[in-house]
Amino acid sequence: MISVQEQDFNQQVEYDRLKCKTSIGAIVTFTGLVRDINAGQSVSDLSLEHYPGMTEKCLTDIVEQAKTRWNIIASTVIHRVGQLTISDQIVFVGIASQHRGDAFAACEFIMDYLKTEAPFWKKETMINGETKWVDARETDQQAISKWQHK
Amino acid sequence: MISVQEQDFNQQVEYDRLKCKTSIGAIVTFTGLVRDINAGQSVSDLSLEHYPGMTEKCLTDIVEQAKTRWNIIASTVIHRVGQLTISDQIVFVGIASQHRGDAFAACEFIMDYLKTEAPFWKKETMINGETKWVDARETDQQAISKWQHK
Amino acid sequence: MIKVLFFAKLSEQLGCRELTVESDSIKDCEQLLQYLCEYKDDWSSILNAQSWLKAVNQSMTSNNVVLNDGDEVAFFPPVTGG
Amino acid sequence: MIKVLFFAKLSEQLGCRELTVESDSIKDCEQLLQYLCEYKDDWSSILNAQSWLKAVNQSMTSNNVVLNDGDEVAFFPPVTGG
Repeated sequence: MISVQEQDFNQQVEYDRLKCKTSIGAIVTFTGLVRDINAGQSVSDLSLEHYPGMTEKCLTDIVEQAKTRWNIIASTVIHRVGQLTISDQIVFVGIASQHRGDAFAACEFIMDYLKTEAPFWKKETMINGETKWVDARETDQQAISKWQHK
Repeated sequence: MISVQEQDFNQQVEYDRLKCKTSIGAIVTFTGLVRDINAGQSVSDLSLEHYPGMTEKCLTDIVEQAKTRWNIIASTVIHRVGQLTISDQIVFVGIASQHRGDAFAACEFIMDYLKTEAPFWKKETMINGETKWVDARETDQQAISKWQHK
Repeated sequence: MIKVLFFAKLSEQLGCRELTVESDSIKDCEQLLQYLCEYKDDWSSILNAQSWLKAVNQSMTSNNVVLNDGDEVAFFPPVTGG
Repeated sequence: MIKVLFFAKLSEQLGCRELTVESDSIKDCEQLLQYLCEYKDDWSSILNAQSWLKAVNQSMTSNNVVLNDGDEVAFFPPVTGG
């Protein structure tokens, strides 16, 4: 399941959706939240823009790539767009597999590629009222390299 | 939070407990479930024995080791004991961190060490009524090695 | 006809989110970029100020792709989702 | 006095979960194991059938640890939790 949506999501609902077969032995989930401080500055709000159409296509491609590398029984990717505030849920990636190694690797792989390839852009409003577009992080680009040697 | 318990646990409750500070940007959770088939045989039930006292001590030690290696804001380890059946939740490891790299690594590290060091033993009842103690898996021992070179 | 989209910081700077280019003389991405650089006074300096990413028909590419009628080309900053 | 515990398959095979050993002559784990091998007829073959794990005072160790009065020693198969 892939969804780009404004509304919030519920952990138990998403977990129950992933737990769909009795062959599942491992479920790994990642949830990204709006942090109160980014790059040393106090954040008050966040707005998320995306490229409708390409976003869904890109997330589908990343999940398909993960499926060629690991055994995945069920997967969920949810990314919110629009106006968010501190501690709000931004993104959810959940993987259900027979074994934990596949679930951990696929979940982290999808997040790493989502971070560098999926067309989302964050704009922060600081507590002093200033707004700024978030800069891409070099460490996100580096995170990709670990999947290219395996 | 570390707990060895007979009763089931709830994903939303554990997630909400982990999400305790506005500095948290990433929550990774692992849940282990009773699979319908193990080592090629159809399982009907599972019973889990442990070494009371040592179990809690061992899980505490593993979490402390993880804290020396990664930035962890909150952590939860729950392991059930007693009688379980297919698709029941066995174990939950949840990590809340500022960044996803720490949360993924710490969560997988704790699971890998729990698998090889924490004194739990599984006994399966097959659908034909036969019972047998689960054998330790060589792959679990191998999973440890990736943490020793980092 | 080529549909051109701009996102995030780039669309703010250009003051434009979407544009339709109806020129038969634009055969590839480089020619499109050249056309856009001349579209308004300040667009050249904005488009050359940093290396923007580019997607042709919703797939990211760094190549100079050949363009056909009906193609969709988007320019945007490095992505920051997740 | 040394408290000895057995778990899982090993406790089933020995037919024993817990044992208190009151011998002043047992100074370390090897001597304890020797004592246990002679405790009942079939214990020697069970205890030597495979390499069981060992914990002294709830910490796993493969060393021949020196034992003191009040120590707790456990023997068990490789763990299979999670």
